[in-house]
Amino acid sequence: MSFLEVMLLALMLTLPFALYRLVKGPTLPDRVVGLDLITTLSVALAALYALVSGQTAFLDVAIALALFAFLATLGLARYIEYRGHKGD
Amino acid sequence: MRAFVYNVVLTIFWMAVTEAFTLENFLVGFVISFLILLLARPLFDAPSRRYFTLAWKLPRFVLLMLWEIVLSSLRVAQAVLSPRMPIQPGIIAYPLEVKSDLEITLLANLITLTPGTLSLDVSSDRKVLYVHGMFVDDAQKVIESTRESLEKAVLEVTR
Amino acid sequence: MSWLLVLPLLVPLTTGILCLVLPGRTAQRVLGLAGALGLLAAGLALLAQVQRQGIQAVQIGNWPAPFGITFVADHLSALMVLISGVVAVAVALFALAENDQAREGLGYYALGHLLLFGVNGAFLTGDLFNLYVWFEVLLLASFVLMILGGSKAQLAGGVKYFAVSLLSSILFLVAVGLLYGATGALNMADLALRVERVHPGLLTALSMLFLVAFGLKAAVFPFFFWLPASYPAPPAMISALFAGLLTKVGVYALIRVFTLIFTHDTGFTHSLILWVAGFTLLLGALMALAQGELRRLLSFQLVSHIGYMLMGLGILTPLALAGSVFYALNHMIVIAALFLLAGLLQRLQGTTVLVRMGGLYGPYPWLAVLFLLPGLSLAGLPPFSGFWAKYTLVAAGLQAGQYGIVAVALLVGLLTLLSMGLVFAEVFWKKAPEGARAAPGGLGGRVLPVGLLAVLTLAIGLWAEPLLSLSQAAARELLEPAGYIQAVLGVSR
Amino acid sequence: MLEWLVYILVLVGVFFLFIAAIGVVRMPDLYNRMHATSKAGTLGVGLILVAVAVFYQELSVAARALSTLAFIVLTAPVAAHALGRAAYLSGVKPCEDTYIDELAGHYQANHKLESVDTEATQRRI
Amino acid sequence: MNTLILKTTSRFLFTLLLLLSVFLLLRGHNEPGGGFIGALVAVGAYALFALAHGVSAARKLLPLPPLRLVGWGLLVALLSALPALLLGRPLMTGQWFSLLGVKLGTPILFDIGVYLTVFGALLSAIFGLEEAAHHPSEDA
Amino acid sequence: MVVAIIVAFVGALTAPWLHRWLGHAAGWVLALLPLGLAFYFASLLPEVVGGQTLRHSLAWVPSLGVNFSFYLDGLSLLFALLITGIGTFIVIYSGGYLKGHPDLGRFYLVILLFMASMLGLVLADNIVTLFVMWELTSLTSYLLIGFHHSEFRSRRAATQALLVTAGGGLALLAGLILLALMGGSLEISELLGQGQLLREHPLYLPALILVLLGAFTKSAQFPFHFWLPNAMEAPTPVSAYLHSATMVKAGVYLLARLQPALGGSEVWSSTLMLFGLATLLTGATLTFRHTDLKRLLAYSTVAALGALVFLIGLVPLTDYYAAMGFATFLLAHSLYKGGLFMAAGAVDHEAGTRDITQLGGLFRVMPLTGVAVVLAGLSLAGLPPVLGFIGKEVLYVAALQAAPAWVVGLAVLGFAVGAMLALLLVVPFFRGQPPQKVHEGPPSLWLGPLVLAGLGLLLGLFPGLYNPLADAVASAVKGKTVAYHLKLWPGFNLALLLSLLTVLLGVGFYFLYPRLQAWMAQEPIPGPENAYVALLRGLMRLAAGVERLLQSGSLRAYLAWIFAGLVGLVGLALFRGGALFWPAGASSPRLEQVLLLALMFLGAIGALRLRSHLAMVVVLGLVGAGVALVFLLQNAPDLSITQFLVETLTAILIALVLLQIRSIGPVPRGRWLDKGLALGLGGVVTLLMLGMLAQPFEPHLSQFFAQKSLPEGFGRNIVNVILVDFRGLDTFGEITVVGLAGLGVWALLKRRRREEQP
Amino acid sequence: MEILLAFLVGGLAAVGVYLMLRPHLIQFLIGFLVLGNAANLLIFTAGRLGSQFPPLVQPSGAVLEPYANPLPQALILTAIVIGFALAAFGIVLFYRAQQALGTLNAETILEAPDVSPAPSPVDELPTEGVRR
Ligand code: NA
Ligand code: NA
Repeated sequence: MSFLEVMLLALMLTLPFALYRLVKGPTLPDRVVGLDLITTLSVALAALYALVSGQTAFLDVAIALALFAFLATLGLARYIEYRGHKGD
Repeated sequence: MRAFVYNVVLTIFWMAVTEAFTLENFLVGFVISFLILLLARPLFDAPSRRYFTLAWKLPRFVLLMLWEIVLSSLRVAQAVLSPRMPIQPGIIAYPLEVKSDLEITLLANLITLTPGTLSLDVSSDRKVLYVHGMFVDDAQKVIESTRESLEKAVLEVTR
Repeated sequence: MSWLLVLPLLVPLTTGILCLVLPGRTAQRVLGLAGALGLLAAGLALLAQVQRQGIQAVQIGNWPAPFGITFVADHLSALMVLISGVVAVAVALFALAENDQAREGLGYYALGHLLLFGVNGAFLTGDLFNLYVWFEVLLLASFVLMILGGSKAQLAGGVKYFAVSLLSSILFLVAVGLLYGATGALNMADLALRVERVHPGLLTALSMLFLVAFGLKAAVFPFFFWLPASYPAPPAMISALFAGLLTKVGVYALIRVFTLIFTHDTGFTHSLILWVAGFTLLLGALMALAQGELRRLLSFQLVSHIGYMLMGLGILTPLALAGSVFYALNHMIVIAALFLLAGLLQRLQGTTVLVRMGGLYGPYPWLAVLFLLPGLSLAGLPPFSGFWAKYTLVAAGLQAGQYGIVAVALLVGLLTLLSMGLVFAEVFWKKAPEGARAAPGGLGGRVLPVGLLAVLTLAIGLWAEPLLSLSQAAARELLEPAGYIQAVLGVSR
Repeated sequence: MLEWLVYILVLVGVFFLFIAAIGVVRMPDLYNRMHATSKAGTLGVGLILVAVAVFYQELSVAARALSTLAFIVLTAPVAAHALGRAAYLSGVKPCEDTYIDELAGHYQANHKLESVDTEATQRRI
Repeated sequence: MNTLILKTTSRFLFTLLLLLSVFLLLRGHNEPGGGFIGALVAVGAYALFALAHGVSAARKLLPLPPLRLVGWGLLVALLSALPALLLGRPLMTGQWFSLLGVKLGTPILFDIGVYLTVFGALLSAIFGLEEAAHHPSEDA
Repeated sequence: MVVAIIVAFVGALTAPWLHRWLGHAAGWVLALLPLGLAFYFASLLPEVVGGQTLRHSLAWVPSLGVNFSFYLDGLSLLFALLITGIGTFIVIYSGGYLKGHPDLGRFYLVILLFMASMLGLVLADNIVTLFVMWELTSLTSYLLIGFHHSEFRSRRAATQALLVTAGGGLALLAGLILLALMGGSLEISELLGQGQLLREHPLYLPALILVLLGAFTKSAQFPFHFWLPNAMEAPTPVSAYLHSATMVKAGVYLLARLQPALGGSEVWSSTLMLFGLATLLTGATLTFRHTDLKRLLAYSTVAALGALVFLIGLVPLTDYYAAMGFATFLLAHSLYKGGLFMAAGAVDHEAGTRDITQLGGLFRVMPLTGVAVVLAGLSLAGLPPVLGFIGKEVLYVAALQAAPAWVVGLAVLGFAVGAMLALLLVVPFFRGQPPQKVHEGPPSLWLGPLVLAGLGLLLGLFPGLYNPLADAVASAVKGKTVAYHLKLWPGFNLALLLSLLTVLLGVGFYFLYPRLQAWMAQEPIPGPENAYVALLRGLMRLAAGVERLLQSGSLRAYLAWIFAGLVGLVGLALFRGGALFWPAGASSPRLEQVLLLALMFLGAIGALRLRSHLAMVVVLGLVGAGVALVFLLQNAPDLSITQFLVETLTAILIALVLLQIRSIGPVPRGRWLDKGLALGLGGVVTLLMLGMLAQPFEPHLSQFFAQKSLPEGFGRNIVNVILVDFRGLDTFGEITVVGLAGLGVWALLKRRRREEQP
Repeated sequence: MEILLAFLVGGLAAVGVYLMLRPHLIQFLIGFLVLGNAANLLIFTAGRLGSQFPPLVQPSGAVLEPYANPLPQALILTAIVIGFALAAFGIVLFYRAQQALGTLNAETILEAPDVSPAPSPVDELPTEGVRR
């Protein structure tokens, strides 16, 4: 396992934290923060994988994600604004 | 704006004469034509001339930002890693001096990216920015430091 | 002549697209009918071509099979396309008289033709994944048609139809994926060759997935519930279009894969199909008897009669398969006619609830005839097309010694007859109940398509030879897949 | 040599991402958690992207990597703002340790936000 | 959402997303991307704009109503499939030619059809729902 | 012959127009059609009597071996003459009887269609042709019985007749097909020669039972007799035609027709005799319950049909008496019963009642009808000098020859009731006072009865006129040449004695009738009709029950059925086929990916306990992102991007919708059924995947794509080249789907906006 | 890896099915989305894993081996798009159903609001008191 591969694994190890927040909540915005974190981590993973694999094509995943994923947060925020954080 | 258009037109001309339509050549051409336009600066009217100051203010601004991000991240790291979690969160009202949409937005976003502060919302009359701070031991200090570093930087770029 | 094979695809597609692009009402109406007529012509031309030159195949995009997508027309496909053209024309004629501006404004014609696009794609494709795509096309078009207008009943029915269809979609997708994983192939002819290398037990299990996925589309036991829940909801012409075409696509797909690909363990798979057929026949016919509303009743009849088509597939002899094919073709015409007729009755009496109907025999004797022709055909009585369908299946069943299913088939024929008799008595013979709505306006051009279909079922009944011998040709091809494979891959088994 | 730079960038990047992740778990309330993601997260990703740019030493790759970074810098604060504002509006209370809440009571029923008398605020502090 | 920050940022991000979308569309034949991905990004651009400024403002940034775009997208796709038939080849056989050293062909045109269709269809969904979900307090 | 039948059908179709055109005279004109046909068939008499059989065949559905083929021998000729001959008078009679009825044109159409079908039935050679005609008679009779359709009783009777006869027809179809399979031909004329083969075939018994079911239902044999009296709801011309001489005789015809092929076995004779006798007695017994003229005649018909079936059963057991008796009794019954029905109708029409206890003194006012009734009554009673007498004589001779004594005794009892009925019918003409204003009807009403009854007398006096044809009929039934000398006066023999006994008993019954009738009409007698009603009520209840059980209206239940079916079928196939694998040679798991998969699973499980749907969507976002990361780490960048984008947009869409609707679900305490189905399905999917992975995989498709992508597809992104070129058609369908979804969403929402507008 | 995925797909399928069987239709839809993800993973696995490179032809014209099987990717892309279209339509359909019917409970959305008696061959349908 090369150093970068170890880093990839290490990066993956951050995901459980996000999962914890995602499942634990307690409010909907908290879960959204968890999801946001997953997005950020995914961008990082895509970039890191572009290093590990030697294929820059994976950078495109990072680009698309970086520019797009926050839309989900916006959409969810709008929901939260009008329907409350408990989800109903 | 007109200066920028000139710059691009010249770049394209450069690429045409060098017969290489690549990204690298575009950058080379852009820099060269920028330098040429810099010489011809007096030919432009005052508003257009802002293009040339921006050209060197902007990189400085970006670097400043990066530095702020690094600092803020370190601060967060320190807080996160220390067992007792030494934070003093609070929401403060930051009286805005900047006026235009762009300025307010820029400032708000910068505040979010920089140490211990996070913009929550702007009042409807655009006079106050509500900021969540992680380390609000002294709200006035937060406001002042922000005004000194960030708001000044923003004004420098936009005006 | 490779364009002939894609014509049944291009005609409805072009029509549908033009309907989307050209907003004028007149343009849409003209296109709506012209497209249907064009499809009918294309179907005729294609069938003639297949008759003359045997199974036709074209490699879409000019990529050789099995790498690209192949379109194939054997007798079965060509016949299905042709009859779908007939149904399309009938429904288009009906629509011209029935449609109001509101429904046209919602894109009725575009949807109808895109539905046909999907249906014909499904009939003609030689690629399993591509079939999945066509299923989805026709599914989505049907979803939209079903809810067009957005009445409560439509939405309630639409929800169920949609939910179950989602399930069938995903099931089909999974089935295709697994089969691909087990063979590496998607082209159906290629699959037919490669399944031999797959563990037979696994292959049977995979075939069950297809049975369920297509069974859902075809609405067979125990997967039929969505159909009576949803088909009575939309306007009659849309129900007619669905009843005529959609379940038949499921039947077609079942016939295709269970003759071409899954023939390794017919003792299990096809016996199972026979059981499914039997339950479908019986339960559908029984539940039809419990109905007091015409279109729901017809929906159960539709379910029941799908059983006949499976019966032939289950028996799997040339005669039986010919029976299945013929039954499917006949049923498309008959059930579409009946649903359209329900639309006429709805218009005349303002309801399709039997208890509130009646008294039509006196003032509308020809309407009674228009009901009796397809109604009796549905019951399998001579001299209508339905008789030959049932006769062939019964004869095939007896020939093959499948007495149980033959008994069920005959019994269901009787139950159907009872059901149609009751409807006839209630709607036509019974006196109009107190306060029954007087017929407003008239029926206008709506009668023409019903008449055409009714006459067609009689004509096929009187002169069954052409369609029957074509069905037999189809059955022969199905039981001898070598010809199909040769046409697609250019190699023999 | 450059390789080591890449490794260090990646290592530090991963470190900050870890900080963000732990912060999201450990921080006492939503608003503080958002600090973790919007700062440490951004920095962590940024460092890895810079590592990519350094590693390939190709203009097109660097351009893509840096524009990715730029996009994150552009979008992350907006998202944080939108979420924080919505959460506050929907009644997500800051944690009990919160020192001061000057936003309290300033949202109107139609979600319009009043400004405060800044003089008064400053006096209070 | 009626916020100044979002409104201002969205103007800028809108163009950025559209640019990215065209970028993904055009290079899709050689690198990751393509008509569908490009269209999704473009939808995101309009969704963002509609979220920040309201649907009617977003609609003004469209040359055609979304559903019309679906029709045109399908038409473009259809037109890309037909040249082969006219030349006596099977449907959808790719027809290629070079323009200024760039290889152009019907499959690329087809991808543009995909782009337009997906864009129009999803936008019609997003806009429709946005309008349905419109909240009185969001009036800018 | 084919032409004759086609003419009959086409002629029928002109009836409504002719009726509209000609008005009241239409009946007389339309009668020319059966009359002409009768003459045509009469012209064939010499050939047939001369021992020839005529066959005409048109290929109909050659691919199934079905011909539109017809066969004329004595049996079919007799029937053809009856059908067309009686038909002639019926059409005339109808014109008078239903004069002015608004549906008369329709009536002509259907009754002539019926005649054509009946003609086709008795002439058909091909079993399919025969069956087609058979069902057509059921169908047309359905329409005729339900002629007074506004009455529920009429509708019920029509439906009943249809169900019983068409249902039997279906059994018949199966039986005939079995016969054809056994005998290797669809042509009856060919099957007739294969009696030996058929009788020894293992399928003989089932085929026989099926054929008998068809014949018994049609010919109202016990226990299916009940539909016939109920069918008296029909207008009288219908009863006179269908329920005396034609339709109900179709079953008898069929048995007689197939006698050479199927007869000759123990089971054939005993079954036919048994059921024939039972029917005879049932008809006779139930006669006592009624006073309605048509009902009485109906039960008498039931009895006569029983007698005919009984005779056919006797045919193989006697040398030629039974066959001859059949030939004679058949004709006699058709003539007198047709006449009696028409006369009864005429009486009803003029007197306004059919209750024999209300009628009297009719002879004075309706002398012509009276003559007809007397003559027909003689025949019914089996008295000389009419054909009925000869028929019964020969029948008795045959019975005495082959049947046990008790059977003969019972038959005598049955016929005695016929004699009683004759008295019942004749007496009202002479005793009592006529109702007021009753007078003889128009010629159309009395012509038919008079001619038919007269014909009975003529043939009784000169049996030699009928003898050649009777021989031909008997030969056809017997299956070999029969030559018998019919005479009016057979000399003194046991049969004559029995005849005498019959008449005496009949007179006795006549005097018992009033008391017996009063007694028997009191209580409803449970019979097969009760079974019919109970069966149908049960059927309807069962139907409703099944619907409640299956089509419950609950989408959850439907889905549960589907999942259960899926798990059951796939599971069964997997275990039955032993397709449980643990694949070897899979790629080695990578640690970071294992971690990812575990997280995805945990996230999915974690989402299940949430109440808020949007929270669920957010948590499941981890699964979506996880899938995208799997794609990423497995070197599928296009997929990864798409997955991310789609997940994002989906979340946005769901959030948008949930903004508008209540979205808190009930606290998910799942039913065990749901959990079981979920686990079952998950298990099945895993097993299928493991099985799939254990199969050798051939990457031939992908290799081709990788090779051709750049040189022929001009693209370096193989996935994209597949999408837009190699498999571009998939994508075409796909964008159509997307476009349709857009259209659908728009249509759904557009409607709503309109509703909101005032 | 494939075997692990087989179990994950099974697990996701179970979760999806469980959600689809919940009474609330939004949960049904969410279940469908989970099931869709499972199906996509299944197809992906069906093309076999173990690649090291994406299916992109190098500018040189060579494809680096072992490359990821491109065909399942194309199929999944199509399936994702279709699934997305279905989901989008479904979301709006459910929204409208909720508006019109007032419920999204899968057990209470009735299919025959007009329960009318069926005719029988032996008993007459009541014609009086029939509301129109
Ligand atoms: Na499907
Ligand atoms: Na695609």
